[in-house]
Amino acid sequence: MVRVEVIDNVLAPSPSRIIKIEKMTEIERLFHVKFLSRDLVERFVYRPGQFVEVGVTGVGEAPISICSWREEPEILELCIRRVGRVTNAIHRLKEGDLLWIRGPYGNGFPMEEMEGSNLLLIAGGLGVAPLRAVLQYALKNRERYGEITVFYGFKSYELMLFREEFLYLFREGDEQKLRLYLSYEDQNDEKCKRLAEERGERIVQGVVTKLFEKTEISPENTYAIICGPPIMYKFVVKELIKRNFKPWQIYLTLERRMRCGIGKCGHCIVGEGNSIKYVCKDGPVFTYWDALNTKGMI
Amino acid sequence: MNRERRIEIAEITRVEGHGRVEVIIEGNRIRDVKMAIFEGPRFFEALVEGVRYDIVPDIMRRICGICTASHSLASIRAIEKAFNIIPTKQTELLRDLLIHGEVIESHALHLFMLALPDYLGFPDVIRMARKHPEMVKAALMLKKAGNLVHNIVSGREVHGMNDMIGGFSKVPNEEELLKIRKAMEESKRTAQLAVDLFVRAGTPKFVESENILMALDPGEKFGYIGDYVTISTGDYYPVEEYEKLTNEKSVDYSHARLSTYRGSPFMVGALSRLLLNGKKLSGTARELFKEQKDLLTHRNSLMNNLAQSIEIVHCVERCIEDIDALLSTGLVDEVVEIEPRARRGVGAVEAPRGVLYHDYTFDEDGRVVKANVITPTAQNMANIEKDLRIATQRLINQPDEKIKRVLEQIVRAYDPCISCSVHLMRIKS
Amino acid sequence: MMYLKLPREDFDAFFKNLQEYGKIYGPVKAGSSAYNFKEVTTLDEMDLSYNRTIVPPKKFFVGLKEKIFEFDEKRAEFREVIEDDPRKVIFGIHSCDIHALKLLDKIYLEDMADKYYLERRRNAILIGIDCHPDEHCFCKSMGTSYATDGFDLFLHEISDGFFVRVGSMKGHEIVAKNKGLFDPVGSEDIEEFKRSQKKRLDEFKLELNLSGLQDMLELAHNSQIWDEYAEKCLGCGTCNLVCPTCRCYDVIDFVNLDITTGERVRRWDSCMLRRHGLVAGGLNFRPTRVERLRNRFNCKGSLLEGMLNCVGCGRCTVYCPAGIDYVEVLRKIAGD
Amino acid sequence: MERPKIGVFSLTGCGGDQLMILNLEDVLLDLLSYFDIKDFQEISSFKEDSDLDIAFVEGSVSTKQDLRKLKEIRARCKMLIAIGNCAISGGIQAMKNGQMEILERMKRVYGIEEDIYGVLEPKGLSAYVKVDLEIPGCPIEKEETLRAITSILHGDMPDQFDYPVCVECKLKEYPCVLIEKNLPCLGPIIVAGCGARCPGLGLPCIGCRGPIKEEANAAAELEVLLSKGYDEEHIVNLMRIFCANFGEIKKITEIIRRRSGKGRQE
Ligand SMILES: Cc1cc2nc3c(=O)[nH]c(=O)nc-3n(C[C@H](O)[C@H](O)[C@H](O)COP(=O)(O)OP(=O)(O)OC[C@H]3O[C@@H](n4cnc5c(N)ncnc54)[C@H](O)[C@@H]3O)c2cc1C
Ligand code: SF4
Ligand code: SF4
Ligand code: SF4
Repeated sequence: MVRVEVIDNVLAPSPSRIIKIEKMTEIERLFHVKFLSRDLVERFVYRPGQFVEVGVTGVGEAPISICSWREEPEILELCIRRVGRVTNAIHRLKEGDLLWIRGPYGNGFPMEEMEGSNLLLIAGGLGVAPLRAVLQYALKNRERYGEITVFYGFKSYELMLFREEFLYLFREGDEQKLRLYLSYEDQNDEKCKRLAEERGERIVQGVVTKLFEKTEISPENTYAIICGPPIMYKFVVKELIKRNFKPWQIYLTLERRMRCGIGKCGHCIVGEGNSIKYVCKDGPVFTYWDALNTKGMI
Repeated sequence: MNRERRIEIAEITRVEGHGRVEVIIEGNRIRDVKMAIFEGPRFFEALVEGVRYDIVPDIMRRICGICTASHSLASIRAIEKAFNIIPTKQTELLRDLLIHGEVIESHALHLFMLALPDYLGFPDVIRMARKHPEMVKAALMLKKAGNLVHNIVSGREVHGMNDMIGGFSKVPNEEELLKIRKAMEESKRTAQLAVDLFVRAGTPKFVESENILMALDPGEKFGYIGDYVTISTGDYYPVEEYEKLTNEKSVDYSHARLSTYRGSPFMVGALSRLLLNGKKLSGTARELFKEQKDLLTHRNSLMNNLAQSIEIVHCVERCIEDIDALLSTGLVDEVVEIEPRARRGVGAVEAPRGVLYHDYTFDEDGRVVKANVITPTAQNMANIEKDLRIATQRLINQPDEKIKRVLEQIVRAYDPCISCSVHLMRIKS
Repeated sequence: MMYLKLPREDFDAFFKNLQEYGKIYGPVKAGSSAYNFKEVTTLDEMDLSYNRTIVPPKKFFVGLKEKIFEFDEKRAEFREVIEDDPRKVIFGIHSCDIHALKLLDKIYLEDMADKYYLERRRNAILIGIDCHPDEHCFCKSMGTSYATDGFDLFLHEISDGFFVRVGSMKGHEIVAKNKGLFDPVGSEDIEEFKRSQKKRLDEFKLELNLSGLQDMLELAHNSQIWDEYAEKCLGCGTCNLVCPTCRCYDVIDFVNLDITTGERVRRWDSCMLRRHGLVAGGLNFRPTRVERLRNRFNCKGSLLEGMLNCVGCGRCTVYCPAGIDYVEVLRKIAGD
Repeated sequence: MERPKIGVFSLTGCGGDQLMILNLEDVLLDLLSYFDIKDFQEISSFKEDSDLDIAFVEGSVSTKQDLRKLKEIRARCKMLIAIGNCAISGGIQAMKNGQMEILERMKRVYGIEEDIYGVLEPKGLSAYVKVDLEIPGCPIEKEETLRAITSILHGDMPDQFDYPVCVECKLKEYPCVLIEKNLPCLGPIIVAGCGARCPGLGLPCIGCRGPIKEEANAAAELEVLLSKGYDEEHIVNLMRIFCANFGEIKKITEIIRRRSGKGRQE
């Protein structure tokens, strides 16, 4: 009999312990998870914008962005919104329970390539999760980047993710040479109105694109990085193009249904004719240039 | 004036479907006995009107979940008779196998899971299983053996689709039949256990009275398929004349229309079959029937349980016999040409609970013009009420609770299938 | 390449000897005109003149519906399961299906190899056989009508046996072990092989013009053609499930009655189905059959993985219950 | 975990779905032991009017009495599970809905033109109350039901079939009866989960699991069957056996009525 040498099963998940759960909103929680095997921690090298497949036995797996960045990836932070079977099951778990993780997958943001440039991060809603990893990376390596500007839009104060952190940056970010702008949609949001009284030049009522009115954004040596609900992309990109951003200066991260995360299950294939791609392995980070060439991407 | 006493069983449990029993007593006289059905009507006869023959069995077999193969076969036989289709020997054997499997499944369910808890003093089989786990497990395996026949021959346990006009879409293969055979061999002991249990259960006499019995004449051997009806009065009719036998008539003590034969209630089911056709039994069942001859009297409808248990023994042996006959000649795929005609056909089979008639009239394109279905439970209803009346009369001085228990036990002994009593005209008061 | 001749009288012995490499699967008649690869123990169970099987031989490498893990929650365990014996002989595979496997190899083996696929692929033996096109075959246009590699042995029928091409080390090993059964090819055999190949090429009736296909597809983004076919399409997914190059699969977990153990299962999926493009919040990237059909044709016509994602086997046309003709659609797209 | 309190109820139907649960012979006792059964009229005389975690309801709402009962059940349970086609869409008895009035049905079957039963046009539970989960089939599939239950016991909601019978038909490598034998198979518009039982037996799917809601292309199916030579009336009857209450099929009835300018049952 021909014996095949044992190879790693790329579909096999590794157990990791939930060491902390923070309730962020009614439907979003932040999970801090730690791999049980030291070996894995060492092998687990990732960059901002990558994701993992998070699984619950008996239910299934879901792709989730890693929303933190540390040199020592001892602990991963995952901000998870409860929307379906798997995410509901994850939300039922308690501290100390296990999550099954595979990854990291996807290309992530080209942090090295962007060194020496200004960064403009534009996040909408849950899209702030992967961008938080970018931000943490950039702040940790602050000297490698120029100006950092963040636009963060949400529905209301209550639905604002990572509120403490971002409010801190909103107030004190200048120390780190970081300009954080906020937008909120709910007109009657008293708490946001109070923030506006406190620092009106950095917060508006409306959608995230309204923040473009708040500040001069120059395309000069700047990369824009966008993550949010699909409908946000079109509007944000329009603003950027208006301001002379070139398609390759704009990075987007996409969502699709995924079953494997590694370019096999076929669910995340996008594009037509000449240009057709896997979101999971060719992405999820793409430039707007890719989007222009790949029909149906955004 | 005497005070009125009302005994009511709001919902009969451990039966298929929904019914309730109400007895009104005035002094020492029973004024009214009603077994009311509150199952919603489904109007099957109206559903198939205008429908082409080939999907009629698919619709009609859904009259009942338990005796689905019986409805299926009655329906198919009615159509075949109308169109002059003569089934092959192989088809007949497979149908015989199918209906025997159905009887095993249905009787096992009824005896062990619905009736036996009464005799052993449990509210249900789940609690009974805590005390008698081995017996319940064995019973479940017996039931499973019956279901295996459904599965392999008709395609699934409930509403199988493989049996169709002219024969079977996919003829089971040898391996599958041997699987059934093995399950049957393994079920023989449990089948006999059922007989022991019901012999030991004793013979409550509170329903003793004359009963008219009615069953299909199965031909040479004891069985469940036939074209003539035999009656304990000595009468004999072709099934086409079923209306004479199931006369739905108003009777003085009830405001429902009940089936009567020459003005009297009658009984169909296992007891009727055994007493009318028992001589045609063979093998162990024949021995058991002889042994229990004294207990099996037409005067005690509660003996239907014992009769069912002997039938299980018969069915288990018969399934093996049918399979051996099928295997001895080998199995072949058969294609039957069907040519619709504007004709009427009546098909009857013995469902687990008694004679079942399907009657259709077709137009020249094979569409149903008129349909009629008479189920066994509908036929038994008058007799059940008669028994309830007699028992209440005998127990009239007993407390309500006792009477209720007995009445429920009587109803259960008929193994009524209320959901398929599509024909029962009963108004819930 | 090494060429040999398998005389007809040795065919049966050759077949029997293959059993040492695992169970043999070959084309078996399944309906009035349909075939399936099924386990066979004798030559005459097979119909080697078959046109195409219902589902492609991909099923030997990615199970139609297969358990991939068992888990135990209490013991925090995931145990990988390969349900079948990966040692198999696939007898009588056609050239188009061999080409399709080459595409699947790229997907499943290059870059993070799929262990299940790899185990089975390495252990399987592929014996190709020549076929004759019917009115739905267009592999000639797709460049897949002849397999130059990707098989262990390839049999071409000639008058008194088979002209055999040895395509791999394993194939070499097999013929070495069965030395006595093979003859060297003579010049008449070579002539006959050449003639038969030429004749076979002439048998193709259906052709599809591929030039600029990718551009034509992109340019057809807003074409009425999609609406027209979306109206006819039942959205049944058959076209994907019978396609030898479709690779989509879905994954689902089940829990056993003990509520602590269970299994993870994957099954072939189809991009013609509603769920395929559905994500959180009810957003569907391909909400109607229009987008789904367009996506399917684009995926098939693309060069994803660096090669054409259609091998011209004709299955999707033959098995589409709505009678949608794949070649007809692409021709309309290209304006032919 | 505490044993969930459950009830198993039936409205108007054939009892086949409850029976399918009882047909889980191999695991039945184990399965039942996970629950605290408060009401299960078909197999138990034990009854307790307590709140329920889960109510399994079989059968259609066909009478006012059914509706009363359903509302009572809904009020006492946390999760309502409709089992079987009757409970989902009214079942086979809904076949002539919108085609034949209830009084007409009374007349044809019982010979009287009076509604003595308090009959309602048969509908599924969700026409009246919120339903948390539907397990399709006429009857339900044992495997699927068991898996739904284990999933619930595990704390989740089961994944539901969202694709047609054709998918399973191909996963099982069955030859297509529509293509090979020209049989009027409804597989393309019907929800999978049965493992394509009928095509597996060489028979056409008659749709016992109901259509894929808001997705089935019934109009295309009609065209396909017409092209195979079936007449409109037969196709409509066929589609209506299990799907009469669904929008997609109602539409078909309409299309045909318009086309032929007649309807046999009016
Ligand atoms: C690269 C990437 C990164 C991501 N990062 C994050 C992240 O950081 N945080 C996060 O919360 N999410 C993230 N997501 C999204 C996340 O993966 C999905 O929300 C998750 O997979 C949902 O899985 P589920 O099993 O919970 O939902 P599912 O049960 O699969 O349902 C998902 C959605 O599908 C729809 N649906 C499912 N079944 C049906 C049905 N029968 N009928 C109708 N509709 C149905 C519903 O709309 C439901 O909301 C990311 C996705 C990608 C691709
Ligand atoms: S097989 Fe035909 S009908 Fe089915 S999804 Fe494909 S194109 Fe549509
Ligand atoms: S037989 Fe029916 S279910 Fe199977 S593929 Fe054909 S149409 Fe679909
Ligand atoms: S194939 Fe169709 S009719 Fe047959 S069991 Fe499945 S859903 Fe029901």
